[in-house]
Amino acid sequence: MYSEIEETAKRWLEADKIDSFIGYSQRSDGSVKPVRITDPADVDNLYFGDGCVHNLMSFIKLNGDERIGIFLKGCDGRTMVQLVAEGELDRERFSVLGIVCPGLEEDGKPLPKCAFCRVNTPPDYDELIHPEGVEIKDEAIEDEELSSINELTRAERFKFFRHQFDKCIRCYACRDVCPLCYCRECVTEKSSPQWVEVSIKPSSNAYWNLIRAYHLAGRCVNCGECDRVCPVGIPLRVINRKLANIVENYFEYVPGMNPELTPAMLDFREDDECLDHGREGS
Amino acid sequence: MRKIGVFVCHCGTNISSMVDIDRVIESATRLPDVACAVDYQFTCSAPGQTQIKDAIKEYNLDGVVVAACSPRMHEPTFRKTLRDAGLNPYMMEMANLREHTSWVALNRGEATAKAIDLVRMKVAKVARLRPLEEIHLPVTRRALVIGGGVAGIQAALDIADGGVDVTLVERSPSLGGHMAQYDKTFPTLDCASCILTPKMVEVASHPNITLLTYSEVEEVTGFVGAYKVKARIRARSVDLEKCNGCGTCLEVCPVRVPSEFDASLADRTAIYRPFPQAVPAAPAIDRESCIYFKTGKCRACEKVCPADAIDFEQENEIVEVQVGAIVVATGFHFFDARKYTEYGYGSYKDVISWLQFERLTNASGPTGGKLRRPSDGMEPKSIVFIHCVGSRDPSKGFPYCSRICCMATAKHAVITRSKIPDAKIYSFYIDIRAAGKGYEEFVRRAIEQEDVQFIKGRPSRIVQSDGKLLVRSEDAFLGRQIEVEADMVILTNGAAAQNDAAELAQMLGIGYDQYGFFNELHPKLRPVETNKAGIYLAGMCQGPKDIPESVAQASASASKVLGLLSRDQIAREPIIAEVDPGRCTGCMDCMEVCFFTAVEEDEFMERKIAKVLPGVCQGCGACVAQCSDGAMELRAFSDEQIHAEITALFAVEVAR
Amino acid sequence: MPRAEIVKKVPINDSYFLFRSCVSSSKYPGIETSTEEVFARLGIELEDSPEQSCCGGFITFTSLAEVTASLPAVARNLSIIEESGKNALTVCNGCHMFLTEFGHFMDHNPDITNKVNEMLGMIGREYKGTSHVLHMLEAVAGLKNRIKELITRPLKGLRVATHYGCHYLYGFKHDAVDDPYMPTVLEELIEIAGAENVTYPEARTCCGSGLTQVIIHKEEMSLPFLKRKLDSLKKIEADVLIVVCPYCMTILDRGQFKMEERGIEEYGVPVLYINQLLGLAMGIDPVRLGLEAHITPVKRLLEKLEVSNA
Amino acid sequence: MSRLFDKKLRPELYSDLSELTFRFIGDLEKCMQCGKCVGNCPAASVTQYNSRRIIHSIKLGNVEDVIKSEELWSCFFCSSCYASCPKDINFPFTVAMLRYASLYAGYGWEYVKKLLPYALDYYRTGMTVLQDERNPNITRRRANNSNTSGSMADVREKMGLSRERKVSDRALSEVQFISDVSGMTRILKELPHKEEKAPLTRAELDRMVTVTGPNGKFAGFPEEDDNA
Amino acid sequence: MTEEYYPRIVGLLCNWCTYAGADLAGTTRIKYPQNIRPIRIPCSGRVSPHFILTSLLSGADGVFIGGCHPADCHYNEGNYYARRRFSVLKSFLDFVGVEPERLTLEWVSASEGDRFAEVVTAFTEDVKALGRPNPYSRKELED
Repeated sequence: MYSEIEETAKRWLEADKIDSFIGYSQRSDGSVKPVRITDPADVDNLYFGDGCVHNLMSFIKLNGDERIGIFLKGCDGRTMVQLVAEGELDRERFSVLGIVCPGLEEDGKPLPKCAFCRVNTPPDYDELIHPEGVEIKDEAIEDEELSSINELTRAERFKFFRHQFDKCIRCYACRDVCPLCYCRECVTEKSSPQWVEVSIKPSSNAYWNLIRAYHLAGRCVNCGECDRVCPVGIPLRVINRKLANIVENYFEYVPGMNPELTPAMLDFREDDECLDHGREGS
Repeated sequence: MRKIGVFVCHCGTNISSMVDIDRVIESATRLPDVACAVDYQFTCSAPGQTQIKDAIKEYNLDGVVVAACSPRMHEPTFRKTLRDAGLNPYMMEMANLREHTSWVALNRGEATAKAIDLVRMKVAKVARLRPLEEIHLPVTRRALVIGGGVAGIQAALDIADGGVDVTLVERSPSLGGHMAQYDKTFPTLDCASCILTPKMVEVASHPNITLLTYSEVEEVTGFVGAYKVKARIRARSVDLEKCNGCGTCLEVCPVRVPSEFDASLADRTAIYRPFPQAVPAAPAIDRESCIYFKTGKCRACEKVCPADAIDFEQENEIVEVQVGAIVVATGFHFFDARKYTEYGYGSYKDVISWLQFERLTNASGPTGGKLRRPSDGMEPKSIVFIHCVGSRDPSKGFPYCSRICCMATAKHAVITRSKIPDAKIYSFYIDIRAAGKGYEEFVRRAIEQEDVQFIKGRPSRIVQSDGKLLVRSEDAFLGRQIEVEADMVILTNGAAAQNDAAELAQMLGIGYDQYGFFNELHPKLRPVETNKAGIYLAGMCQGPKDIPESVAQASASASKVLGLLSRDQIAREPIIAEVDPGRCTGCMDCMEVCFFTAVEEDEFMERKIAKVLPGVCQGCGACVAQCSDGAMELRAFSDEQIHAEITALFAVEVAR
Repeated sequence: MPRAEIVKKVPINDSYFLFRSCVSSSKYPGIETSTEEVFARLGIELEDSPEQSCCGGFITFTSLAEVTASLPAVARNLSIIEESGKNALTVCNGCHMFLTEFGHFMDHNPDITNKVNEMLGMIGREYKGTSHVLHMLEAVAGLKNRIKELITRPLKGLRVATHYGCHYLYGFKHDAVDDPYMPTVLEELIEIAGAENVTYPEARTCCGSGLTQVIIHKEEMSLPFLKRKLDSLKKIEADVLIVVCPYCMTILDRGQFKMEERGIEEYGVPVLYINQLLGLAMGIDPVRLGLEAHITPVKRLLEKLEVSNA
Repeated sequence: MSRLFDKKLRPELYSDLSELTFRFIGDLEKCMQCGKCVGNCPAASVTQYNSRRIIHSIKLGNVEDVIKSEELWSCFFCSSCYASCPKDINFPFTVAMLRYASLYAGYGWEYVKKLLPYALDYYRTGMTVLQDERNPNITRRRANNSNTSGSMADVREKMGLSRERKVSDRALSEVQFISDVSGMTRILKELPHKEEKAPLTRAELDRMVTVTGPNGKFAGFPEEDDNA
Repeated sequence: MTEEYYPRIVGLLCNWCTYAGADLAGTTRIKYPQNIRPIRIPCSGRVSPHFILTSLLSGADGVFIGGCHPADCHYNEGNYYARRRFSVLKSFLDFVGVEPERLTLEWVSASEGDRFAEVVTAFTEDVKALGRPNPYSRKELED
């Protein structure tokens, strides 16, 4: 599928434009894994289709000198832009092969994250594959999943989230997979002070989930990886989207779209109106 | 385990009348880290302090909680007590039992409960305090003054007289600034040049002053006591060492361009000296209008120069200086009156600006001090002054009052009267603002003795008719529209910040307001300091002001500089942010939110980390709240300490 | 905003909606016909509609009913313009100001617009705010170069004075094409027509009408005011006075007649709309330009230009 | 000031759009009494009208005096005060609002009355100014200038236009509908009638011109003023 | 549980404006409910989300943050950052079930002693009116 991927990877590797190319390949059983290719001869392993859910930006090192070619969907592309905006990534090192992502399916149904996908094309790329019949999306769409929770009463929401947070086993898979989590030492591992208690109990679980979400406010690009890897099925994607909505409504900032913009939480305007209590942040 | 002493003050009856001191003591005694808890009538008194000192020795205390008044009141007092007792002064916290408790509580029960909580919270915090040492920074004993107007001159001279070396950087070819253009000064009618030019000469000859004219500051890095400054000396094309200022070159130059110094009322040559008394006296070649630089031919000046001082090959030169302090005195520029199309400035020749009027009445000006109107050289018999052009006008100019224009206009009117005794002089104002020594009297003199018609009303329109200007306005005292026929109209344009003020502010890292005027640190109490330690302000760059004020501010800045540079080292309160290099990810979000540019990149174990500049950090903690990996800490207000305070509050069950 | 940028913002289209003015249609039809003729020569189509009525702004300033009456009346006309899918040209300063200012006001106050639309809904209309309303002069300012090519009979030696009218100059504080105190568009056009600009001190003064003044206070206020303006005009011996507003034209043209009628002063300066002057320079038939409707005789002017008004 | 604009006091004049009044009048506080609006004001040059003083009165709380005054009806609505105002106060709109207040308070109807014919024309035809001349001398003069009867219908016909411009029936019914539902029709019906003032004499006219005209003098203190 | 609900409020007060404003309320003897426990911090920009979360989890019934009025920050910009951080966290906490009445960020200057008393009174009343502990207090979550 999409022979352009193979061609481009080969061309870049042969021209010594990149040291390695990161993409997807399919195993014999049909499952998909991310691969890193350094030899132009290996390019026929590359694949794109259902199952290519991983955010390939989770598989790169933020620093170093390696020149990387990378295959990015819309959400993954936003990850890269956000990392550049935060000053974590040297864009020069990367050659991006973007794709206008047709959306991925699982068991014949669109993945949850694709159902509410806002941007299916990387905002920044060197070359772009535009499959026939796939439209470029660039507008927010009705988020039924989120609004169904928004419509609950506050007490119902509390009940819902309390139940969700109670399930957490603090495996930190959400954190480990998140391409935007790059702190050297996570707050949850700090002991002076110990903001988050180590033991697994409702209060510390809630604390962890709240601070994890807040840390991604104005940063999360909705790649859905945390949600995918959560073994107990906490709807992390909804929480993240809620925060994205709050930030967008207040500050008109959408992360991962423009590397030149200062991230919302590192910025301010003298006339920010977010304190206006009459206005809901959703 | 800490050994903490708790000292509860009655403050006479201020606290004890509302707070059950015994219960506070009792509750404090039961806290794990507390070694002793005692009370006293007035803990801040000498016996009260002695009680603390004695307890420190007796119980070998390593931390102290004083439960008394607001720390904003007595924190320094008790810090000193600790120091006197041999304990690190930063091992102390105050619980505010007076302003925040006894004085505001509705009943004794509530006040006592709050007092107990506050003491417990402070004990928890003190248990996590660390001894802090004052920060000492080395000092370079040299100052930089930016701007060579009257404020810059005064600041440079005062600093230099105090025995400190000064580098003065001035953008134009000569010292003097706007004041050199003026004819007389209000309210004494002193000749501006007579009081300014001697000072200019003094600057040039002062052994402690290095004068860089035709130069601009290019880059400033570093922090208080150790600023590194790069200045660019523009190619003057005249060798300052060789030139003797004879002026022969000026006579032969064939180029004529409008003179900036004469506000375009006269021409100057391409090799020019802004005015005869310029310091340095050596001229400069304006390469943009010089024929040689445009076509490669001419060199007339070179041929006649007896000193062989002309150097067409000269290049811009970058000099670097290290200074301990900086005085910014970059001045202002006049509001461009062309925006007021209703007054026709720029279209009607006889509508002139205030600065042009100064040049017209100045003996060194284009008319030799004779007041003649520009269109036909006629002596104007009816003269109108219009106040507030660009000031107090958010629609076309600036909302603020420029402060000097009322007085300047009164001065101009009086000068006009002396030059043309039979002239009709009108002055249109909104309000007269003459707050200053002798100012009001001067305005009254203009009105009562010099027969100047002050008319309350802001003119709406000037119409040209048969070589006359018809000024239409209201006379608010009559409540009627009036029309005044004038031969000449002088627009008293307001003061605006320099066009590139914001650039300079960003280069220096100092604050500026929406107009481009630099911000003082505190409008009342720290009027010449900026938010950046070691950078001070003088003159109009901070906001509109008159000459005496500019000079006073310059001297104030100079005294601040001398005070700062009189020490070998600068001591600063140690409450600043610090980075844990092991934890820092190097995301540099802290740098992003720091207003004071106190964070810079550093390297640790071959990776990028943040580093706090102790001389620059002001200790606000914005970076600490931003740091998600918890690598940034604010001393005396660390996460750990505040966490302890919060959790200590809820450590005991209270009845709900 | 600097003038150059505003001029750039004025949309120059291939066709416009022509918003007629009561005063023009009823007193000086030449204003509309000359505009139609000039734009036809420029190759620009002007759409007409019998659905348009009086702009509606007059209701505000006559105080006969509140803004509550004039806003929907103005919005009704705007909705008709929007239906055409075009931007509108007005020939009258007053119409221009009301349509633009009230439109601007509604655009920035959606709550008001909703209420206005509630009322308009009852007559099956809606205001959306999709069309620009331009003063004819604003459009002409952007077409100067094309007009230059159409001048077939330069008005050599003609001494032309101008009067812009208050609502062209002062009505729009922040996005007027011309500077309110130093306007230049007319002068540029007159130069293009080959005539000579002459100025008089009271050139930028009000004609004295101010919509209602001439009616409310009759002559006691407007005549002395007008006299001052006309006296100043008379001194420079202009051949013609150019206006861009039918109402100013009414006052300045008929005002001269009134002064004459009462034996106060004779002036005899014909008043022409700018398009009538351009029309003459383009060789358009003076009858079609409606010069016969003018009260102050244009005969001497036409003689000087050697044009017959048959 | 606010009492006069109180909806409760005058419900019949207000519909749901009435907050408009406040939006236009709300910014008078900004005025710093510089008087720039007055110098170029046509009304101020021929009458005692003074926009600055009106604002001053309002700020002092003397709205009653303002709305009772004849001055209020002198504004030309030329907007030059708005153009020159350093604080961007839209005074012409303020005057319009004050006039409503005045009418409500029972003043000024005699001025508005004079506008009635125009308003009725608008109601009847959808156009405010019609072709028929109120001064027969004008028609006569026009006949002299053209070789027509001098009637506008003839002039239009000669130009190749319809004899009269008419708005469509639909437009007319819409205009009338808006007038009805917004309360304007009722006002037109109720408007009282009064005598008109006599036209000005030559002497009156001259005096007014010389007081404020460009006479080469400081026009504020003319001798004529003392005699007046 | 028959005793009256006595909420405890964590006050995070910036040293230069609100803390000083609270001092002024004291010196002018303005009475207000004593449920607030002030903690002195240098600047509202120092308020980290942890402070608010820890307070709530530990059992605070309300969190009151006081800073300098916009444009008056002693450190120039700290309150602007505080405003962004606070608003985002507050909206988010509302989403997961914390009543917005429990959190406030107020601008109180050093000269506004009366205003300090006023806003603290109003806030305390609001929290009291809720009549129950905050849902995320450790006690509530684990009971």
